[in-house]
Amino acid sequence: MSDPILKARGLNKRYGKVTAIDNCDFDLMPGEILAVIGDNGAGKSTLIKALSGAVQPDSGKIWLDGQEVAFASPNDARANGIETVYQTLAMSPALSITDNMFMGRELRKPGLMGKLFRTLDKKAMEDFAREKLAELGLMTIQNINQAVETLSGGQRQGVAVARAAAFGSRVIILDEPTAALGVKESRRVLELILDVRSRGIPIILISHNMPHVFEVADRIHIHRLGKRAAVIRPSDFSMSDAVAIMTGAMEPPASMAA
Amino acid sequence: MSDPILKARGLNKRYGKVTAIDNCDFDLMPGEILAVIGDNGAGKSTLIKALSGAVQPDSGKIWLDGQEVAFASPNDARANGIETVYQTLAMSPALSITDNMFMGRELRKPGLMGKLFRTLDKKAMEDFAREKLAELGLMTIQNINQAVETLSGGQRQGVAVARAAAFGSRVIILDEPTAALGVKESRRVLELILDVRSRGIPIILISHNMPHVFEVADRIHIHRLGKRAAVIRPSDFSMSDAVAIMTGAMEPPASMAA
Amino acid sequence: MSNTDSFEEVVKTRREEKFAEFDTTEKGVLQKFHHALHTNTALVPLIVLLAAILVFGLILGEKFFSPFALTLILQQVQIVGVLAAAQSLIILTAGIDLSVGAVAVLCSVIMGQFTFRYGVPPFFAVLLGLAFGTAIGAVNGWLVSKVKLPPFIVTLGMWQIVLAANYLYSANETIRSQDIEAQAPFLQAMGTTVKLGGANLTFGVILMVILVLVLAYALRSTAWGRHVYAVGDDPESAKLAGVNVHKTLMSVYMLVGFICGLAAWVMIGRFGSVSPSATTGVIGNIQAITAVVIGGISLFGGRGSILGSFFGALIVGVFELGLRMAGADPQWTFLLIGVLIIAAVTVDQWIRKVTA
Amino acid sequence: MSNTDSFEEVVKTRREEKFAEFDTTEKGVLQKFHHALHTNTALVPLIVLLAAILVFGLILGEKFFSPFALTLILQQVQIVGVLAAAQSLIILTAGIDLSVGAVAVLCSVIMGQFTFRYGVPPFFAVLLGLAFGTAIGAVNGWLVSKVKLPPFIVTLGMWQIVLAANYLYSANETIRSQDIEAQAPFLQAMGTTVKLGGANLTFGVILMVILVLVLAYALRSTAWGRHVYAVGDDPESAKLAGVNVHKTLMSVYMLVGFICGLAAWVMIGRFGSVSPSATTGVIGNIQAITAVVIGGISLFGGRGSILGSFFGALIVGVFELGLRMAGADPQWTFLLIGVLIIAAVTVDQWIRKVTA
Amino acid sequence: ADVSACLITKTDTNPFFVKMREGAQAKAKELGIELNAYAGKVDGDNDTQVAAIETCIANGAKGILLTASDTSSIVPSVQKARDAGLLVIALDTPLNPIDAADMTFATDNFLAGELIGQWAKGALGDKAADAKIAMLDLDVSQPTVGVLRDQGFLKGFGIDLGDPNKWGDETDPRVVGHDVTQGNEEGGRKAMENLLAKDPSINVVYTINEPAAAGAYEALKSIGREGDALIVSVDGGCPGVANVEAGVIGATSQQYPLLMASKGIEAIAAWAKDGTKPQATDGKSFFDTGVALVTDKPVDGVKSISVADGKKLCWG
Ligand SMILES: Nc1ncnc2c1ncn2[C@@H]1O[C@H](COP(=O)(O)OP(=O)(O)OP(=O)(O)O)[C@@H](O)[C@H]1O
Ligand SMILES: Nc1ncnc2c1ncn2[C@@H]1O[C@H](COP(=O)(O)OP(=O)(O)OP(=O)(O)O)[C@@H](O)[C@H]1O
Ligand SMILES: O[C@@H]1[C@H](O)[C@H](O)CO[C@H]1O
Ligand SMILES: [Mg+2]
Ligand SMILES: [Mg+2]
Repeated sequence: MSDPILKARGLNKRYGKVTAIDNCDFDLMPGEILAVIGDNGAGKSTLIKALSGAVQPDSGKIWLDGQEVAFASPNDARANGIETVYQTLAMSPALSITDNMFMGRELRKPGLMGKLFRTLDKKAMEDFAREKLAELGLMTIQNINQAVETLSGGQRQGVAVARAAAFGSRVIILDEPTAALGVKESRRVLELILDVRSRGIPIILISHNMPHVFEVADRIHIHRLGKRAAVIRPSDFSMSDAVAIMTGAMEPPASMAA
Repeated sequence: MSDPILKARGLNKRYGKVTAIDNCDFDLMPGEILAVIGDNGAGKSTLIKALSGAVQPDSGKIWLDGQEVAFASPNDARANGIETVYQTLAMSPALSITDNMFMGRELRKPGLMGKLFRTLDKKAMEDFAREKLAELGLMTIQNINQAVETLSGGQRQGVAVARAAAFGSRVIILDEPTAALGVKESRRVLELILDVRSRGIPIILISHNMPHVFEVADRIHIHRLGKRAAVIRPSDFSMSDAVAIMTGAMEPPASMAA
Repeated sequence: MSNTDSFEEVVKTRREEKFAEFDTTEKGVLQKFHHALHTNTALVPLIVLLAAILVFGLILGEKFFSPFALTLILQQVQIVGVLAAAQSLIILTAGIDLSVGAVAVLCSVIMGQFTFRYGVPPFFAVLLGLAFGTAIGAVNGWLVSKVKLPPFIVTLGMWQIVLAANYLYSANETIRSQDIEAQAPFLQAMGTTVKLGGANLTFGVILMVILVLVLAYALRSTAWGRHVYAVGDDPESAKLAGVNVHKTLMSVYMLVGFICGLAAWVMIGRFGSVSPSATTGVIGNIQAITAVVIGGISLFGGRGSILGSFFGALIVGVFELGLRMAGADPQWTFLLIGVLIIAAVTVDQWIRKVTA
Repeated sequence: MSNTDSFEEVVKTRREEKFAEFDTTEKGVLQKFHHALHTNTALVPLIVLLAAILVFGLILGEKFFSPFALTLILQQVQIVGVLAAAQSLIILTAGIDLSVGAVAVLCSVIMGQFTFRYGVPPFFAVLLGLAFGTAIGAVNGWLVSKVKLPPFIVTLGMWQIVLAANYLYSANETIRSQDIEAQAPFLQAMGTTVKLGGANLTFGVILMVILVLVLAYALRSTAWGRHVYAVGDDPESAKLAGVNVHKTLMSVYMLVGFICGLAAWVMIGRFGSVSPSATTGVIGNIQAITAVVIGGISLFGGRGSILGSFFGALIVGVFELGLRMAGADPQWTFLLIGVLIIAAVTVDQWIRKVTA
Repeated sequence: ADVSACLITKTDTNPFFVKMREGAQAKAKELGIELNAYAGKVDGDNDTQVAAIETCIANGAKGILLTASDTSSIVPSVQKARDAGLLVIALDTPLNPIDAADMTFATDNFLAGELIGQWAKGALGDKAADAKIAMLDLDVSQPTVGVLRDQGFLKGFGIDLGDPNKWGDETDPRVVGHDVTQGNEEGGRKAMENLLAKDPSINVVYTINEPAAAGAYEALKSIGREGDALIVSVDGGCPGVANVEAGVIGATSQQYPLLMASKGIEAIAAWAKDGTKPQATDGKSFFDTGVALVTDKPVDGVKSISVADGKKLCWG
């Protein structure tokens, strides 16, 4: 077994009286799809925020490809090839779909205009955005220049997922990417995830949808009360077992306890 | 068959270039659970916003219990017993869970303090909130006075659902109430929905989760491209058929076309 | 196994569950202090205030650390303190009121002119002044809530209108303190001094303190208060959640107008005279906003406590008197107050950070 | 049938799909107009501006409707126009800058005093003034972005500091126009008049127009501009989405300081002299904010267009000149401007509503 | 009326300027001249005064009466007006240089200060040597009128001025301190309190104008010291003179804004009629409309008029 591409040990994060992650460990292997499941409020989002630089843990260590890292901001993590879809989506509500998709990596016009006047290539960005949305089956978007705040819940989520998939290079983290999506759009996202893995990029997928998790995941990290309760392979356990461990109805199997 | 408790004919809503609902009809029968399904951006949320006074349709008519109504605000609808969980949840981020649950119908202390000084009964409200959250299985909430903005995505949604269920009297509208919820918490919401129906209160349930929809709905309103494409009974059709109609892969059966 | 088993069965039976709890490692005084800072946003400006008093006390000795000087600060901030209380309410709704100072001055002119020009008994003249303030507040509130104009614009316009009306109506004439004392002492009631040892308290100061306490109570412990916060936090959500946003905004703006009327009465008490050219008309708004922001209320609405504004007003008052007593000349005082405003909020920010 | 069938199979095969389209019933000019109003937020203040010019033109006749009077308006708003351009940038980031006017005045004093007190060649004195403005902007930006202080407080403090420093440094001395003309005419360069028929344009006016156009371009068509909007819209999201919020804020505040330096140069051109007591130091901030808000930029950041601010400044300029020419007395002018500010934004709101 | 004129004052919140405008309007009506009045937004507002001059030129006025906020910065605009054929008369405040205007009808503000300084010194007698003086000025921006009166007072009291173009650089220990009042009661009270907190033994109070004096008096009264301190002021408005009578103010230097205004209007009428320009007072570079010290406690060697006379001449 190779070394984890992303690894964490003993992460803690407390907010005043509230403990969000409690001495938590984490491992993501190269090229795998790792699902993270757990009750609401178990600390999944906080965990991946700590991994992607959006939150600074109170204590604990993180390694990327064997190198210890401490991301001060999501930009730091992104510079290291980690792309994240946050549960809150991180969109600028008043800006357009295209603006949001290219935020921080806008395309400039070729030639003088782009070099000298730094003019944006709106056309190229719009075409690209359209194409990515079509890939996800978001065919109800009538106006690509619509402000994101006017999109439906699912459309908005689709835009965020399209952004991460288009730009991630080393690790892609998806926090409940299909929560607001319809049947067809969810399916497209699953296909996208498999496609990304086939390009060799590992993925962290947080989801409450057990059938989806068991369909695509290579391994499942079960989170409970702020820490990793177990890591299982979907081939070894049933969904019922996973849910039982996650909700505390069943003790994690000794060998699998993290 | 009795008359619809909530009925709409020819609703339209356009935002600039974008058509959100397109000459849409709607019927909710007394005491039923009506599921509304449709692609992302099909116009489901806009439809229920029009029904609950949050959006004023450009044209079309709405009847509540046979009486034509035109709600100018959600407060109007609420005064008529229509309680809604919006997809955006409608919470005040900086306020506490309790504050949010009782927003607009706060409890006052008994006796002089309450009457004369209008003092809030914080204790009573907190206890009530705790109880409702426990009913939904949201046991990860450590601090009932936490600001809603610090809750996890699922915790937040749980609070919104608890609020509607606790206060709805005539019609309860739930826009994707389980989207962010975990397996256990979703199950509790479904139980809650069945419980509400058993109290004789009809429910509109928007959801992308087909198994859930087919489990609890009496009838299913299939929404497509801004209008009602068909209304089916889950006993007459398979999930595959419903999804096919919803995505346009299958023409709605002539008799069922709305 | 990518097929669905009946995993939902697992959660169909309810298990006995407790709400989650964790061991926390650090405990005791420090943690309690942290927690207090978090739940009570006014505590930080209070600490800054006490620190400022201490520092000036150390530098200036008992000249500053005397009941006389300390109550003098209360007297000097009483007008700004009352206006800051009003301003806090508006800012909590994510608004801003540039007209507070001008409305206060015009109300004081109305109280004075109604007594002296039209012979209205002073008691009723004061009531009329309060009513007038409330009416202006209602106009502001209506334009903000119904016509949906930005509060900044509404109150900027109103500021100019009220200030100009004030000069036009009064013909820029001052009513002399001596005349008021002789003919309508009730107008000066708020200036009545209560001596307690070396301390000088005026009715105006007492009114300010009571007003702040009452508003703090109303904001914290009544439904109205919760609605004010909700409207400022996210008006769209508040509306969807069933708050009558219009009613809440109207009540706030009208109450603010009324409080401006109170400020007018306090002003007459403090100056003795009724003067249309009082500086409050021109800079009272900025002074009040400054106090509010130093006190930790967010200009984006929905966050902060009115007690904080009160401490904010006092912080500025302490700096001003302290610097003057230390002998800084007016231009240097002006400059140093600028520095200290920034410093006070930096300290505030720093305390919040280390205790986060 | 409450069991799961393999419903997901239905969507596993991709069908040919088009993006949704609907027939729209109303079409043609009106609809295009509506659409233009929605996509171009500066259009509404432009309409208000044209309407205002028309109304005053009808009342005052060709006295007002002349190239001379209309270009006079441009000259009278040039300082506020430049400051409003700066202010727009800050407000787009959800900030506010109370120091713009004071910084401009101090920069003009620096340009003047460096030339006359230290004998620096005028060209370099202007450069030093611009650099100084940029430096003050950097301090503001750093306090806002790194120390995370509210922009209102930072720039309120800076306003007082800069204004006091300005009086102290200049010893309240004006450098007379005659002396500048004789010894350092370059300082007055922005006052150079270009006559075109009856129209009088100054370099300062031309600078203002170019500045606005360049900024409008940068905000709309460069990545930097998109980042400015994103930071103002929701800084947390912008950060998560990968915008370097600190860099963006620093660039905005420094650019604003630089533009204040330009305003300083324009001021010397307009008044001829260098005067530390120029009113711009005291009310330039409110004037600029007024223009911005009338122009439709949201004080909550992220929404609006800088062209709107320019039209906002012109709207106030038209009202002021128009009312003055019509002979309204000062307090009435002041009052009417208050009314008209509210009215202008009401019309704006109304146009948006009927075309929503 | 085919002749129109402009009156541009520093502000119109100060009763002094309101009365000046009323005087000018009355005279203009009498002579059949149309008068437009303009004013700065705050004391020191040059910007608005420049815009006002531009408006007068655009409107084709025959002449301008101007109380300049910024005596040198306004000069290029005045020159533009004169080039366009308008008669420009400085009222109340001379321009810098004084001949930038066609004529000046003014009080000598330095003299006004000097008179109350001399009076205060005389009234204190021997005690003047260890007086404790509070200086209540106008604004931190030090507008010229404030500096002139302040420095005039100090000179009259016999204190070394340092740079006469600014206040605050004096080293004489008798000066307890300066503070600013914005020229109203509110500022007067606070400034007085501040200086009293610094040194409670203050016994001479210079004030920029009578409203500031009234505010200072309230501060003294609140600690029971109103009887021990001498307050002097400038303006001679009717409320101010009444305060001299009531003992609130010891003495005040009276100015005559109505006279300035009516003289100014007459000059513009003459200019419009046949192009004659007004003449300066003999031996001065301006037309002195005079200043008189009003007090009922005259002091040897300082010329003064009684309160009764002051009341007859007062404005507002
Ligand atoms: N900023 C914050 N302040 C206080 N508490 C917080 C904050 N952020 C998260 N929490 C708390 O930390 C815990 C973990 O939250 P987190 O968002 O990580 O849960 P989650 O597992 O992602 O849940 P979900 O499935 O509902 O998204 C919750 O109890 C939450 O209330
Ligand atoms: N305020 C608005 N301005 C412009 N377009 C809007 C606005 N609100 C909704 N829309 C558009 O109307 C359409 C319907 O949106 P709606 O939110 O009703 O969809 P939905 O069926 O609820 O989708 P989802 O399942 O994703 O929640 C979408 O194309 C959306 O972009
Ligand atoms: O110059 C004027 C007058 O002399 C008057 O005293 C009012 O205040 C000053 O600004
Ligand atoms: Mg989460
Ligand atoms: Mg929806």
